[in-house]
Amino acid sequence: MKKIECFIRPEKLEEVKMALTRAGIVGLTVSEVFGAGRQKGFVEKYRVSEVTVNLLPKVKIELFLKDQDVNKVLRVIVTAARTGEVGDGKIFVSDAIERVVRIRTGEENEAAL
Amino acid sequence: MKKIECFIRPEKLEEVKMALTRAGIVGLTVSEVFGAGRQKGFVEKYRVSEVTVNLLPKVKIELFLKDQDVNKVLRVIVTAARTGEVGDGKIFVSDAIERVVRIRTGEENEAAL
Amino acid sequence: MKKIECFIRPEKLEEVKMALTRAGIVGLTVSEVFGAGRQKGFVEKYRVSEVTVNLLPKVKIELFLKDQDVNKVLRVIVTAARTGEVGDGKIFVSDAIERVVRIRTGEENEAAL
Amino acid sequence: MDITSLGNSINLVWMLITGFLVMFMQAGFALVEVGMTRIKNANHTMLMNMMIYAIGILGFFLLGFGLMFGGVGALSTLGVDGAVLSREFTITLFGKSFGLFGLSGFALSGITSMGVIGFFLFQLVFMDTTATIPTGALAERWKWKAFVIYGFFVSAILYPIYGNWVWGGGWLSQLGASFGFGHGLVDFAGSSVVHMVGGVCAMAGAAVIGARIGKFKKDGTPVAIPGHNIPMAILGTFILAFGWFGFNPGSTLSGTDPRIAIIAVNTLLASATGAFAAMLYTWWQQGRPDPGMCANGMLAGLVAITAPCAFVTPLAALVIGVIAGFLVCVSVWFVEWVLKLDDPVGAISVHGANGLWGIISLGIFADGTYGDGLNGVKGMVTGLLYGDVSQFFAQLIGGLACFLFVFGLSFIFFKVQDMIMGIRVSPEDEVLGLDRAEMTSIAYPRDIM
Amino acid sequence: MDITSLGNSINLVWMLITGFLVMFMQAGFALVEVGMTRIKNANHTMLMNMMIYAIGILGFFLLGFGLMFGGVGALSTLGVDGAVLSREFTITLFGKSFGLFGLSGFALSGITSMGVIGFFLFQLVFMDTTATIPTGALAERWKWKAFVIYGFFVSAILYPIYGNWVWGGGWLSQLGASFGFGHGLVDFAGSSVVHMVGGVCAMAGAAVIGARIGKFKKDGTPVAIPGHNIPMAILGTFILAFGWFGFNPGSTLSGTDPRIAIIAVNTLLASATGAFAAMLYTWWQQGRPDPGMCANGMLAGLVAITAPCAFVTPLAALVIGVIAGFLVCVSVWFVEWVLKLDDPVGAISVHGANGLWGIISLGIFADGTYGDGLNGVKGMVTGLLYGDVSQFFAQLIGGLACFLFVFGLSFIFFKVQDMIMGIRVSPEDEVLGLDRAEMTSIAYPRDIM
Amino acid sequence: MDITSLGNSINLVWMLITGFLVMFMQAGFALVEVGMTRIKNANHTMLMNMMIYAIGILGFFLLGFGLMFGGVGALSTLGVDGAVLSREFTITLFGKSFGLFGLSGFALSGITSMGVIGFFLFQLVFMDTTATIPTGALAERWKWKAFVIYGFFVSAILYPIYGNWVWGGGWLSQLGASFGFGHGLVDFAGSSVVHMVGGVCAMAGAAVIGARIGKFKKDGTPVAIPGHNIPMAILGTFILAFGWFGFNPGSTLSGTDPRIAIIAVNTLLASATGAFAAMLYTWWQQGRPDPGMCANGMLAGLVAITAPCAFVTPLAALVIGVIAGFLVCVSVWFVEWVLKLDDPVGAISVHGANGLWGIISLGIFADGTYGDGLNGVKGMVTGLLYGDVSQFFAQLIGGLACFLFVFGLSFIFFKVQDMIMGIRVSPEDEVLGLDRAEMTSIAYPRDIM
Ligand SMILES: Nc1ncnc2c1ncn2[C@@H]1O[C@H](COP(=O)(O)OP(=O)(O)O)[C@@H](O)[C@H]1O
Ligand SMILES: Nc1ncnc2c1ncn2[C@@H]1O[C@H](COP(=O)(O)OP(=O)(O)O)[C@@H](O)[C@H]1O
Ligand SMILES: Nc1ncnc2c1ncn2[C@@H]1O[C@H](COP(=O)(O)OP(=O)(O)O)[C@@H](O)[C@H]1O
Repeated sequence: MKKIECFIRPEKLEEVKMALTRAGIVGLTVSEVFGAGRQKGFVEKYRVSEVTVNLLPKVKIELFLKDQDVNKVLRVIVTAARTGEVGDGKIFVSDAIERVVRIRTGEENEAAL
Repeated sequence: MKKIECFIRPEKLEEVKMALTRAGIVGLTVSEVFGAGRQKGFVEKYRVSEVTVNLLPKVKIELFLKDQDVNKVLRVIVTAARTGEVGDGKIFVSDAIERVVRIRTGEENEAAL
Repeated sequence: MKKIECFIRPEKLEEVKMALTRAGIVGLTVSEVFGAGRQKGFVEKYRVSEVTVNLLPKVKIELFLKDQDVNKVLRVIVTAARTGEVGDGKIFVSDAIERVVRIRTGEENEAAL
Repeated sequence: MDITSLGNSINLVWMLITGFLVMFMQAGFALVEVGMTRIKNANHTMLMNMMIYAIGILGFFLLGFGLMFGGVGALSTLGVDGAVLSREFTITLFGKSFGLFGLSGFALSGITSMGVIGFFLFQLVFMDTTATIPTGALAERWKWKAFVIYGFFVSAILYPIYGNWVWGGGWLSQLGASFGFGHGLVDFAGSSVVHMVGGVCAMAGAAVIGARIGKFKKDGTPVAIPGHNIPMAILGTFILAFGWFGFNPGSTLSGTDPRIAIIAVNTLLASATGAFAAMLYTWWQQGRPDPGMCANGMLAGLVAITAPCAFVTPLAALVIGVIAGFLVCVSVWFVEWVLKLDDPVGAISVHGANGLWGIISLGIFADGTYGDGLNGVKGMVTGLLYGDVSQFFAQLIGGLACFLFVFGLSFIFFKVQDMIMGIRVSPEDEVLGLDRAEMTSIAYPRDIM
Repeated sequence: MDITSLGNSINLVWMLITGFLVMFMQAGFALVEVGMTRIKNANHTMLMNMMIYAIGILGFFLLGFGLMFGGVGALSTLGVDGAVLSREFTITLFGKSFGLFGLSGFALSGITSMGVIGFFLFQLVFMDTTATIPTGALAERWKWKAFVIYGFFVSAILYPIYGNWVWGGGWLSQLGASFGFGHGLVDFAGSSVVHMVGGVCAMAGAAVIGARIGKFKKDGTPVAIPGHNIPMAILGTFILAFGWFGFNPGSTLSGTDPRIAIIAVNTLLASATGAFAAMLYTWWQQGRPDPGMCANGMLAGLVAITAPCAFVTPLAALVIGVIAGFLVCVSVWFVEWVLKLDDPVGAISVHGANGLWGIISLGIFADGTYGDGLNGVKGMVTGLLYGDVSQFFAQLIGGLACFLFVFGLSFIFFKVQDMIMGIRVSPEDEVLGLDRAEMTSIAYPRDIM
Repeated sequence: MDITSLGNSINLVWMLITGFLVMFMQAGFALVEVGMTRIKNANHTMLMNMMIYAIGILGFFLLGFGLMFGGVGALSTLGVDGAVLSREFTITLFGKSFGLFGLSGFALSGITSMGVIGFFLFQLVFMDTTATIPTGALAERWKWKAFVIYGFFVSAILYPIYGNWVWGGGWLSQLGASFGFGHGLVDFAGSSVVHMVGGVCAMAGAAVIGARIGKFKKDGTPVAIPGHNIPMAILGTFILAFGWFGFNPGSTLSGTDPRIAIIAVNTLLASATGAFAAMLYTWWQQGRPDPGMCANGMLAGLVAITAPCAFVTPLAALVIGVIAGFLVCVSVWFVEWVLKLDDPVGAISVHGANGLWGIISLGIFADGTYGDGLNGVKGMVTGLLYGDVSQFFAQLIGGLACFLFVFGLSFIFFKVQDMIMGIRVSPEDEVLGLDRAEMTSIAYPRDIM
C-alpha cells in the first residue's frame, strides 16, 4: 500500500477531484494548507502600504491506495492540476503504509481501502 | 516507532480523545479535513435548489507512538469512533518514522515521544 | 528523500520560517492543527464558569528534503522554535518517500524537490 | 390645524419614531443571542429571532392587543377619548373590582382612530421584546415546531394578561386606588411588564427544557460553552442601548412632555454604570474584564432603569445602574451554580432579576416630582427614601404577582407542550447542530476553496 | 412662529428623520447581499453597496432630481408653492398632454426653499434603493468599471424618468385625470417606482451578464451556491425592515397627517405575514424552514405593501403579505428553474415580482378611505373589491409600462455597454474571486497565526 | 400648550432624536475599528469601544459638562434662559476677557430645566465621539488599565476645555466680538471640537505608545497589517454616515429652523464625494479601489463638512468632500511614511487632518446666508471666497489653538501616564493577542468540532 500526498492550487481542487473520481478513486482526504516553494509570495496591498505574503494558500490531498494504482493516480493528478505556471505543486509518494483498519467494520488492509 | 493517521467523524473526536487519554496516550495532533470515501456526499438545500457536497467534514488524528502501543491504540480508536454507519473512517499505520526530536530539550527518539 | 513533520508553537512560525529560508530551504507546507501532549490544556474563563481546553493551537510544518539536509534542518528548527517551556513541540523524520513529481514539469525525484 | 391637534401630531410622531427604535431592538437581541451561542446553531438562533417578530405580530394583532388594552380607556396625549378601548373583564373580590383582561380591539376591528392604531404599533414592539427574551435562554436545543407554538402563547396570552394588570387598567394598577398602595404598581416603561415577564418565562422554559449537553459535569459543576462571536454580541448590545432611547423616552406617549429629556438621560446613565460595574466585578473576580458580562451589565442597567426612569434623579439612576451591573453578575453565577439552569445568554439574570430590581428601585428612589394622578391616585409618585412606604409595597406586590403568575403559567405551558409534542430536539440533533438538523442550511457555508 | 410654519416644521422634521431611516437601508442591502454571496467576493459586493450610494448621489444631484421632479409643482406639506419645480417636458398625443420628464432643479441650482432641499434628500435616498437592487443580482461577476458607469445610468436617467411618470406629474399619474382610470397610477411609497424598477433592471442585467460559473449544470439544472454568512443577511433584513418605517410612513411628506399610524401598522403586518408565509412554504417544500427565504419573505411583504400601505385595512395588509411571501418563493424558483437567470440574492423576485404585486394589490384592496384629490382626481382611491375597476386598470397599465420601459432601456444599456467595454470579469478572475481580482484586498485577511 | 412651548417641544424632540442617532455612531466606530484590526485583538478593541461609552458618560457627567458648558448662558431654542449655566472662569489679557472653562452644572446638580438636561445628553454623545477616536489609533497594544484612565481624562478634561473655548462661550468663540476676527471661530457641529480634538489626541497617543510590532521594517518602511474583517468596517462606516444625520442637522438644537434641510443635504453630498475621491485615488495609485480607504474617504468627507455644513452651498459641499477624500489618502500615507506613526484605522487622518480642513473650508466657502448674530457678532458668517478674510483667520487661529493645546496636553498626559504605569502591553502579550492577555475570552471561540 502506498500513500500519496500532493499539494495543488486551491482553484484546481474541483478538477482534480473529478478526474480522480472518473479514474475510479473514491477515497481521499483534503485539507487547507499554506505553502512556500519556488512560487514567489505575492504582495498584498492594503491602504497605503504593502505586505509580502510568503505562505500561499494551497490544498493538500492525501490518498492511500494500492500499489498498482500509483501510476494512474500520478498521471491523473499531474494532468488535472497543471497550469504550467510556477506554483502548480508537487506529489510525494511514500511506501511505508503497513496496515489499514476500517473503523466501521474492523476490516483490515486491502479490504479496508 | 510508528505513525498512526486516522480519519474520523468530527462528532466522535471528544470520545476518541478521552478514550486515548484513558489508555495512557497523551501526545497527538488533530486537524480539520474534508474527506471523500464510500459515504455519499449529502445534498445541501439552499433556497430553491440544491448542491451536492462531496467533501465531508472529518477530523484527522495523527499519533506517533512506540511499536508496542499500536495494537492498543487501534483497538481504542475503533471502539470509540465506531457508529456502524458508512463514514466512520479509517486508520492507517506507517512504520517509517526513523527519528524524533523534542524541540524543548533536544532529546531524541523514544525519550522524545 | 526524507520527510520531516514538526509541530511547533504558532507564535514561532515566523521565526522558524525565516531561519529555514536563511538555511536555503524554500519548499515547505504549513497547516493549522490542534495538539495535545505534555503541555497541559489551559482553562478558558467565560462569563462565570470555565472550560478546560485540551487541544492547543499548534502549527504543523511538512518538509520533503534530500537526506543530507536532514541534520541541518533539524538543527535550524530546534534552535528557532525553542522557548524551553513545555509545549515547544516535536520533530518527526520519516524515510519512506520513494518518489516525487513536480506537477508543472513532470520532473521526478531530486530534480523535483 | 389647531394647536391641540398639532400637539397630538407631535405626540404621534414621537410615539411612532420611538416605536421604530424599539422595533430595531429585535436586531440587537438577535445579535446578542447568536453571538453568545455556537456556530452550529447560528442560523437557528437567528431565525428564531426573526420569526418571533413575525409570529408575535400575528398573535398580538389577533388576540393580545385586545386582551391587554381592550379596557384601557382614553389615551389623552393621542387625542383618543375613552369610548374606543373600554371593555375590561373584571371580577369583584373583597368588594373591590379587579380588572383581569380587556375585551375589545381584537384584530383592530372597528378601530378607526389613528391614535389607537399608532398606539397598537408602539405596544406591539414592546411585546416583541418580551417574546424574544426566552429564545436566548432556550437556544441551542429548542425544537422549531415547539418554538413556533410558544410564539403564539407569549404574544397572545402570557404577555397581554400581565400587561393588562399593569398598563391596561387591570388590578395591579389599581392597588393604589383600591387599597391605598401608593399609585398601585408603577412601571414606567416595562421593567416588569416587558423584561421580568420575559426573564421569568425564560426561567420556566430553561427549567423544563433542561441544560445543553455538556453544560454541567457529572458532579454538577457548570462548564463554559463560549459563544462563537463576542463582537457580534457587543454590536447587538449597542443596538439595544440605541433602541432603549425609544423604549423609555417613548413611553411618555408624548413628545410634548419635557420629561422625555430626563428619562433619556437617566437611561443613559444607568447603562453606563451597569457596564462599568460589571467590568469591575469581572476584573476583580476573573482577573480580567469579561466582554460578554460587560455587555450584560450594560443591558442590566437598562432593564433596571426602565421602570423608574421618569421618576428618579440622575444620581439615583447612577446608583440603580451600579447595583444592576453587580446584580447581573451575581445572578448569572447563581442561576448557573445554584439553580443549575442553563441560560446561554444570561436572559434570566439580565431581564428577570433586573426587571425585578427595576420596579423595586422605583419604590425606593422615586423622588416625588412626577406622576401626579397616575393610575387615578392624586399626588406624585414617591419612594421609600422620600417617605412613601406604601408605594414600595405596591412594587413588591407587583413583583411577586409577576413571578408567580408568569412562572406558573409558563411552567405549565412548557410542561404540557413537552408532554404532548416534546420541546427539545434529540441528543443527536443537538450534537450535530440545529442548523443541520432543523434548518435547510448552515450559517456560514464555506467552499473549501 | 405661526401655526402653519410650526406644522411645516413638523412635516420637515418627519420627512428628514424618515429619510435618514431610508438612507440606513443601504446598510441593510449591503448585508443581505454580502451575506448571500461568497467569501471571495465579499469586499467587492460590499464596496458596490457603498459606492452605489456615493455614485447615486452624484447622478441624482446633477441630473436625476431635475428630470424626475423638475415639473412636480407645489409641495404643500412643506410650504413650497408651485413656482419652484415647474418645468415639465410634455408631448401631446390624442389631444392629451403626456408629461415625460422635468426640466428644472438640476444640481439644486437656483433653489433656496428649504422645503425643496429637504424633499431632495428624501427622494434621493429612495432612488438609492433602486440603484442598489441590481448589485445583488449581478454580484460575483460584475466588472467594477462597468458597475460604476451603471451607477450613473440608473440614478441620473433610468429611475428619474419612470419616477417622473408616477410621482413627478408625468403621464402615468395623469391616467386618471386624462383618461378616467381611477386616480391614475397610484403608488404610495414606491412598489413600482422604487422596487419594481430596481427588480426589472436587475433582471435585464442578469440576462445580459449571464449566470455565475457553476450555477447551472450542463442540463440546465440550477445548482445552489450558498451565501457565506446567513446571519449577516438576516441582520440586513432587520435593518431593511427598520428602514421601511421611514420608507412608507415618511412618504406622506407630513408628520401632521395622522394616516402615518396605519401606514406604519400595515407595513409591520405585511412584513410579518410575508416572513411567516415563506417559512411555511419552505418548511413544506424543503422539509425545513430556509432562513434565507424567510428573510426574502419578509422583504417581499414589505415591497408589496409599499404601494398600498396608506389605502388598505390592516386585514388586507395581512393578506397582501401572505401572498407576497408565497409569491417570492415561487418567483425565485421560476427565475432559476424556468427563466434560467442567476440572481444570487433574489432581487428580481423580491423587488420585481413583488413590486408588481404591490401596485396591483392596491388596485384590489384600496378601501376608499384615503387619497381624496390625489393626482387631481376627486374622491377616494378605491380598489376592485370596493367597486372601482378603473383604478385596477390604472395599476395594470402602470405595471406594464414599468416592465416595458425599464426592461427595454436597461437591456439596451447593458448590451451596448457589454459590447463596448465588457461588463463581466474574465472566468479566471471569477474563479479567483473578485476581491483578489478587482479590489486591493480580500474581505477577511487572516494571519495564519 | 401655547405656540412657543409647542415650538420648544419640537426642538427638544429633534435634539433628542438626533442625539440618539449620534449615540448610535458608537456602534459604527466599534465596527470600523474592530474590522480594521486583527482577530487576536477583536474583543479588546470592541470592549474599548463599549467601555469608552460608559467611562465617558461618567467623566462628562461628573466634571466635563460643567467645565464645557457651565457658562454657556441661554439656550433659546430649548426655552432655557441665561440663569442656569452662567458661571464661566475667565482671565483678562490685553484688556479683553478670555473664557477658559465653565463652573456650574457639575453632575447636573441643581438643574431642573428639562431643556438643559436634554442638552446634556446631546453634548454628551458628541464628547463620546471624540473619546472613541484614539481607541482606533492605539488599538492592538494599549494596556487596559491605561485606557480606562485615559477615558476619564478625555471626557472630563481634554474635550470639555477646548469645547468650552468654541461652544461654551470661551475665548475662541469671542475672537470676533473681541478682536474682530469674523464671528470668532465658527465650528457648526464639531469638525474641530469633536473630530480634530479626537484626531490630534490620537496622534499624541500614537507617538507616545509607538508602533505595533512588525509595523515598520528595520529600514523604516511601513508594512501593511490588514484588518480582519473589511465588510465589518464598511458596515461601521454606514452606521457612522447614518448617525451623522443626527450629528450635523441636530446641531441646530432646533427642529423649527428649516436650515436643517440644507445641513442634511450638504452632509450627504460631502460624504459621497469623499468616498468617490478616495475610490479614484486608490484606483489610480494602487491599480484597484481599496475598500478600506473608500470607507475612510466617506468618513473624511463627513468630518470635513461637519463645521461648514450650515454655511455653504451644495456645490461647495461637493468640493469640500472631494478635497477631503483626497486629503485623507495623502494624510494616511504621510502619517505612515513620513511621520512613521502607526494608526491602524486612520484616525489621525480621518478626524485630525479633515477636522482641520473642515474649519478651514468654512473660512473659505461660507456664503454669507446664515449665522446672523452668532457669537455675538452681527451679520452673516462669510468666507474668503465671499469676501471676509477675517473669518478665515479666525478659523486658522482656532485650528492652531486646537493643535497646540490638544497635542500638548495629550502628549504630556500619555507621557506621564507611561512613566507612572506604562501604557503599553508587553511584547509577549502583544504577540499573543490582547484578547488572551487582557480579556477573559477571545472574540471567536471555536469548538474544533
Ligand atoms: N520540499 C517541499 N516540502 C513540502 N512542501 C513543498 C515542498 N516543495 C513544494 N511544496 C509545496 O508545493 C507547493 C508548490 O511548490 P512551488 O515550488 O511553489 O511550485 P512548483 O512545484 O510549480 O515549482 C508549495 O507551495 C508547497 O506547498
Ligand atoms: N483511500 C483513502 N485515502 C485517504 N483518505 C481516505 C481513504 N479512504 C477513506 N478516507 C477517509 O476516511 C473517511 C471515511 O471513509 P468512508 O469510505 O466514507 O467510510 P468508511 O470508512 O466507513 O467506509 C473519508 O471521508 C476520508 O476522509
Ligand atoms: N506522540 C505524538 N503524536 C503526535 N503529535 C504529538 C505527539 N507528541 C507531541 N505532539 C505534538 O507536539 C505538541 C507539543 O508537545 P508537548 O508534549 O505538549 O510539548 P513538549 O514537546 O515540549 O514536551 C503537541 O501539542 C502535539 O501537537
